Amino acid sequence: MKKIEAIIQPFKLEAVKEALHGISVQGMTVTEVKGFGRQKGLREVYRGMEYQVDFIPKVKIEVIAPDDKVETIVKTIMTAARTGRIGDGKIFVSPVAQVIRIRTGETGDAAI
Amino acid sequence: MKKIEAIIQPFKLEAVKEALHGISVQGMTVTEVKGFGRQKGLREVYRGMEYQVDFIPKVKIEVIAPDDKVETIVKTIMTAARTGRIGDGKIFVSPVAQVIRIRTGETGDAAI
Amino acid sequence: MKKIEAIIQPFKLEAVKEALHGISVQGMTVTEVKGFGRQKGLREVYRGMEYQVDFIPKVKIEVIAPDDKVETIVKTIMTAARTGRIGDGKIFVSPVAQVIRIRTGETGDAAI
Amino acid sequence: MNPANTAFVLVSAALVMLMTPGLALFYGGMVRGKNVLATIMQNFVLLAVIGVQWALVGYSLAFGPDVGGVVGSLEWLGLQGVGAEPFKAYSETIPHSTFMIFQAMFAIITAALITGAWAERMKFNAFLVFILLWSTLVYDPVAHWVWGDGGFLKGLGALDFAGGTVVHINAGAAALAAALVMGHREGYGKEAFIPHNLPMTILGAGLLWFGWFGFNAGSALAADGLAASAFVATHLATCAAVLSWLATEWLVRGKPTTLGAASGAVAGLVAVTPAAGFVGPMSALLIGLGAGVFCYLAVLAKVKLGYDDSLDVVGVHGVGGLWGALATGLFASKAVNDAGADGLFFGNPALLGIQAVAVLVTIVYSFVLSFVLLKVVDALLGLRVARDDEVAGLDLTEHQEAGYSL
Amino acid sequence: MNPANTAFVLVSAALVMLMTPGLALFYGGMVRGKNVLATIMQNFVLLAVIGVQWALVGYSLAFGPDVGGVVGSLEWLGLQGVGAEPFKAYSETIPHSTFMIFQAMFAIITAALITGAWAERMKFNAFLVFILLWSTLVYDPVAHWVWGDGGFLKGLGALDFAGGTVVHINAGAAALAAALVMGHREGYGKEAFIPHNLPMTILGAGLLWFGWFGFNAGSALAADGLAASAFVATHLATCAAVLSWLATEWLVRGKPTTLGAASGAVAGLVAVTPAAGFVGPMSALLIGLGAGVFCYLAVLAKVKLGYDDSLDVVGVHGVGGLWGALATGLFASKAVNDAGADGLFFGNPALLGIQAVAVLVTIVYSFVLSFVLLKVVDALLGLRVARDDEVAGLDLTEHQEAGYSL
Amino acid sequence: MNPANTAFVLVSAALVMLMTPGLALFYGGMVRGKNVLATIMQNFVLLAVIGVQWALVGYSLAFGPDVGGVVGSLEWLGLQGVGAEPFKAYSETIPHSTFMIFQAMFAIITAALITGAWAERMKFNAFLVFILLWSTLVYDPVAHWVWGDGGFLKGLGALDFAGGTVVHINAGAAALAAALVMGHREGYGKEAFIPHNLPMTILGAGLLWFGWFGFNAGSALAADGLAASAFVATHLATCAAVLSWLATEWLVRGKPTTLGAASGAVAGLVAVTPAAGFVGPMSALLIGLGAGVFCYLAVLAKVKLGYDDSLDVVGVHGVGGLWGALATGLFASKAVNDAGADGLFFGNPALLGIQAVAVLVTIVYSFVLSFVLLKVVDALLGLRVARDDEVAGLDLTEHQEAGYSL
Ligand SMILES: Nc1ncnc2c1ncn2[C@@H]1O[C@H](COP(=O)(O)OP(=O)(O)O)[C@@H](O)[C@H]1O
Ligand SMILES: Nc1ncnc2c1ncn2[C@@H]1O[C@H](COP(=O)(O)OP(=O)(O)O)[C@@H](O)[C@H]1O
Ligand SMILES: Nc1ncnc2c1ncn2[C@@H]1O[C@H](COP(=O)(O)OP(=O)(O)O)[C@@H](O)[C@H]1O
Repeated sequence: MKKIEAIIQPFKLEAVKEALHGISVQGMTVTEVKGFGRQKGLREVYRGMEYQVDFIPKVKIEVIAPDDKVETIVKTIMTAARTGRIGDGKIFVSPVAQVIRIRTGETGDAAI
Repeated sequence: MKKIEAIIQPFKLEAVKEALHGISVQGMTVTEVKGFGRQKGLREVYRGMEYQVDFIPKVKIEVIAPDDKVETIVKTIMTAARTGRIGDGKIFVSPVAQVIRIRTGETGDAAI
Repeated sequence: MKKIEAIIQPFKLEAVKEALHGISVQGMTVTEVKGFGRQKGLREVYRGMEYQVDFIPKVKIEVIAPDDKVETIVKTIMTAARTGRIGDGKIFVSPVAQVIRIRTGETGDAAI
Repeated sequence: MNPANTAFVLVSAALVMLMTPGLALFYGGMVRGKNVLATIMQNFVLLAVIGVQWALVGYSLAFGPDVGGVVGSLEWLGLQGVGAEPFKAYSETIPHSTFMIFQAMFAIITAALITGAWAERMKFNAFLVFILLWSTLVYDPVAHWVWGDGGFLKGLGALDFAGGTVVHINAGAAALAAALVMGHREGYGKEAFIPHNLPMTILGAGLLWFGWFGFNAGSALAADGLAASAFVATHLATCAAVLSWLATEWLVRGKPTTLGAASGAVAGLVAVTPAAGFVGPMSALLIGLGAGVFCYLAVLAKVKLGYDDSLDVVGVHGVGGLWGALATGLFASKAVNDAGADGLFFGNPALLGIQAVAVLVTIVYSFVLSFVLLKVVDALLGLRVARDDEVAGLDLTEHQEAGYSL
Repeated sequence: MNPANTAFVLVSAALVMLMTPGLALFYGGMVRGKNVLATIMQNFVLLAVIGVQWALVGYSLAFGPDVGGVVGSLEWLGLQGVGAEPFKAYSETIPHSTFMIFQAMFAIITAALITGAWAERMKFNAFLVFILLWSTLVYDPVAHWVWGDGGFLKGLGALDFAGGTVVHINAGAAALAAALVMGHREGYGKEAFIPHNLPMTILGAGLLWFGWFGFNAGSALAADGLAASAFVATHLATCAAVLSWLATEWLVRGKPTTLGAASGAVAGLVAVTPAAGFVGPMSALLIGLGAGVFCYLAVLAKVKLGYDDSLDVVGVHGVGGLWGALATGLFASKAVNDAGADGLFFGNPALLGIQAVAVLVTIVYSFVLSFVLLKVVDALLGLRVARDDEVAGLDLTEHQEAGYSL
Repeated sequence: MNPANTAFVLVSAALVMLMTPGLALFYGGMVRGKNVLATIMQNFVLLAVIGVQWALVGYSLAFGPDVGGVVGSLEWLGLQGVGAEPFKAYSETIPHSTFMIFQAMFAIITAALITGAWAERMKFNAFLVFILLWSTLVYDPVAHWVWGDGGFLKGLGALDFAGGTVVHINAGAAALAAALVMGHREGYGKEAFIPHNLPMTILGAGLLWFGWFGFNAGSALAADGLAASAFVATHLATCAAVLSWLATEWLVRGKPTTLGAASGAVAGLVAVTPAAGFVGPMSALLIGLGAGVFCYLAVLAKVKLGYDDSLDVVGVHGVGGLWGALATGLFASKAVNDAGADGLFFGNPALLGIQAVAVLVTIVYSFVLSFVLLKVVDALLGLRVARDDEVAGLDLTEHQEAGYSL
């Protein structure tokens, strides 16, 4: 099993979710994060003082998936999250040793 | 060492924390997340418009632990977080290569 | 590639960011988390009732990096985040199998 | 000159002034967090924009010496001659300046009401230009017709105690034009547009209710039995509308909502506005009951009709004002106010006709002119922010600020 | 008829009306975020529910022509005969309708106060039924006893300027019954029940303080020296209670808290309410000093006694009102208001006894009847939401809304 | 005795009271979330602290029987003799106690204004000690000089209708001293100090604007043409200042901000305060226009000058008050208020000189004494919280609370 983490633009969440549903991925966990990268943050002005807000609000999607689905999922996220502009984000894939469903105690692929 | 991630119902956080203390796990990191899965979100109504809120507020607990403690920890979380209803959540276990305590520079199991 | 996760004191975020920029790490993702550990939370008092707030607000920094940079990054974070007091936090390093940049489709070290 | 009346109307003016910040919060809580400041700003800044416009030209156009029944002359430009002496045609017992500033607050809040229609997508500069034009070319004349000494709808015998026609129908018609001209918000029908802070909306509704006592009772321009009667009618209609909105909602959707309670309150306040000084307490209750049901259904109908009036200005102010104006034609009674008239239920069907004419004239004038003005401003400046800016939120893109940094 | 008095009481009525949204925020900030709307809703909706009840039956029961000293007759149902003419027994200088609407706001806020006792766990439908019964069967008679023309406690000589007995003790006794009948919130004693938004609570306290000037000074029913005296007493007692609450807290807990300042303010306002028009400024200071200490200790005692009065209605309104009613028996002085009486410290120990009787009668009546009514409603509808709903929060489960979507 | 005037001034006192919670929110929204309660607390608690100080000694020092033109005697300690009878030197038509409590609210808000200078770093106990000393040794005498019967600046002919000198310049000078003595906040110039909740700030500004009608129009102490004139001037100056602040900002920074609108409103309110009862509406507009520009530039200048006046008390209240006091010397006109004087533009250059003297005396006295008092309190208690506490936030470390637990 693998964990697929994607850092994407918040306004792309809806599209990515739909796309994943399209390939029968139902479960995922989403976190609001602050991204630092090439994309520059906006400037805010308060009483004449200007502040460069250096982080950008992003959304992190985590999906645990069986090894054989990883490629499809990664491709699907890529297509749905892409605008072609700086700041589109990244996808990271990492190994997962075990998965357990709390309700039933099922483990492995059955638990996903 | 392993990282144990558990996505649980927010109102079970207290119980899980207590249970982990009970087996001498003191350290953990908790994040508020939005879960998508089998469990259906509630409907909200605003001026007659109905919105299906498709995510469910969940809490993610991360515990880094030595390999030999992983099983006990997973079991403990399972027991404490379980209600038997859909939406109880998942536990993921994944490998960790190194741990460092910032304050002291200790590494490995000593740093946990 | 590796994922470096550091749980640090929120007021150290600025310093850590600067330090990482100093060694040319531009990209990172930051999450607000609640830490439980040795450090004791503050007491809050409401109408005479005292509550021990047992978690401490922390910040989690995630950086994906090529294997050869991991050591430098870990050291840099350690130095910048350290106050020497309990609660300084931890750094975890774990394996990452693949990285993809959504915008371009680049993978591996080129995508970081 | 009567100091008690002066005190009452000055305090009422302060109460009405507070309605605009109240409306800013009422609206601000209903938008998404990324647009909260832009929404609040479009209300708050109108205190200033229309405040100055009113002193320079607006008051003269609306209440100045009559020109052919349709508009005031320019004699009172810059408040010339508007001083401590009462102006008898409006009130013999309070300073002319007191009447003027009381009315200023009405001009301000009317413009502010419309902003709910285009919330979350209008450019700030285009908004400023449009609203200045609208206030000068639509609000000021309509106020003259209904309330100005010599105004033609007043001459006709149309009753509008505190602004059902001038304020609410007028704003509602403009809002409809705006919703049609501006089109849907990005994501309309696909994304959930969920109010980001309902306690803020409730606070706003509370301040509106509070300020509305100044609006309606203050419109008696004296601290007398009529003011008391208008105060009571205002309160009871509002109460009834809260209950009927909640009850309808409970039936239709299965739960009574907090936003429904706040919306019902505003609907009731709107509907009783034209009637406040002409109807008894039980009539006010009935007007309120009607308002809660009609406005709730109007809001539901919007979804069917498919226009995107973001914060339901049409459904609440347009429909509520319409119902109130007609209901005045039903429930008005000389027993309550003999300077008024009897309505249909008190034996005089003619009043209902007159009310209908006043309503119609206002709707047509306001809708058409608003439509044209919006098209003109769109051609000159563009009404909508860029798509990306709308996605990012107007707070950052129009004002370089963030509402919250918690 | 005196227009100045009319203006003063109408504005006061508006101020008192604002106290209910103020209370909604005061309470709303103190609950957890998942219950903010449900808490606010239970206050806001009472404006409407009791507003209508008052016009239909409540006013007649409380202030209508006396029936045996215990209740008003039904003669004024639907506000029949309550119009612009003054009703001399209550005031010769303001329209009867003005007095009626001023009193309406008192009936509303009293019901709203009680909601703090069952916050975070009561069903909305059961709440509506109970509160309607309570207002009709408890509030209206008690108001008649103390303030109604012919009321038996009034006849006894009990003093209650603006509602220490009628409003605060009455609400406090009902709250105690409610806390006992409803039991603890889920997680009581295990989880931290931390106020989710204290700035909201402070805002609420500020609006309450502001509105309370209408409550207390307005109760003079005239813009005269007595109103001024009540205004001053109100302010000074409140100031003193803030200081004494903070000081006690500072001693006991080591830090003065913002919630303590807000709570102290309310405690002071409560305690001075019965006394406001009968005591001088230095007496008011002392009453306030006492209120801060006694109410703070009462709140601490709750934890020991083990009942879950969520937002301390008993500790603040019950105990504060009790102290204020008795303190009126101590500090009242005919030099301040010769329509009143002298208290113990001014040579007349009898007053203290009379006050004690009034207090006792009210507590017993209100507690017992509230208890019974709650049990009845519990049997019919169930008072508490389901356990899961309580965990998920009442905003979602009772109203299908969320307070914030930031 | 005139009940209308009494009603008007009592209601005005309530409005001015509301300004302090309003200011608490205005300031509270501008600090970081970890300091929101501490900031609000320093305002809210002053209602109590200065409220009590005023009754015990402050009123007597400020308005009591004159001692050598510089201070009131102690004759009225504890409000002895301050009752329902009018005190002619201040007003023949309202109870003395009414005047006293109206003035109490001025003393409170003035102290509260200063707290913006040291926001996010001052210890609560040191704050209490300093502010009590300041109010007694600085505010009370200065109020006596300008408004007290026999005060020497009043004797000189200096005009200050509602407190440009006494309130705003006085607070601004103290704020400057505080910013200099206390030094920068931790992280100044490195971290972004971003307002955590701007809707809260806007709400505060709205309440300030509302309350300010009581402040300025109420200062007429009668519900007459003068009050109406002051009301109108207040509104127009504020409107103009909003527009000119926004316009300047738009030119300088490229976007008009919501915080700019709120700040401009306060700047306009400040500047018109001394002038409100002496100038006509068009003069008021010009005063407002100036205020928006000057205060905006003063705020920008702060950054250059390098002192850390956290919430711009100097830039807005100091500079705004200064401009307003001098502008009174320019625009005052006997045609508006013949108890006043003509200003430079109405043919009397002398007034400008007198105003300048009054301003100068106040600035020097307030700045020097504030500086000394701060140094004394610093030596005794320490003014600043510990570095770690400042980083953790004052809500937790000074009050053991958290503003939000969402
Ligand atoms: N090395 C990294 N480690 C972790 N997160 C990263 C890294 N680099 C980028 N990110 C995340 O990806 C987001 C997008 O990166 P950015 O450089 O702005 O644009 P792009 O994705 O187009 O390369 C960042 O905001 C950050 O959240
Ligand atoms: N494949 C997955 N990857 C990541 N998170 C998941 C995945 N499946 C479920 N989750 C998380 O677990 C939560 C519970 O899952 P759900 O399907 O609702 O019920 P259950 O845990 O009973 O199977 C979800 O809300 C989501 O946060
Ligand atoms: N075993 C663990 N797993 C995950 N996170 C941990 C673990 N132990 C500590 N942490 C995180 O590190 C933070 C600091 O730990 P703490 O024990 O307080 O001090 P120190 O870092 O000095 O050892 C905690 O607040 C928590 O977020």
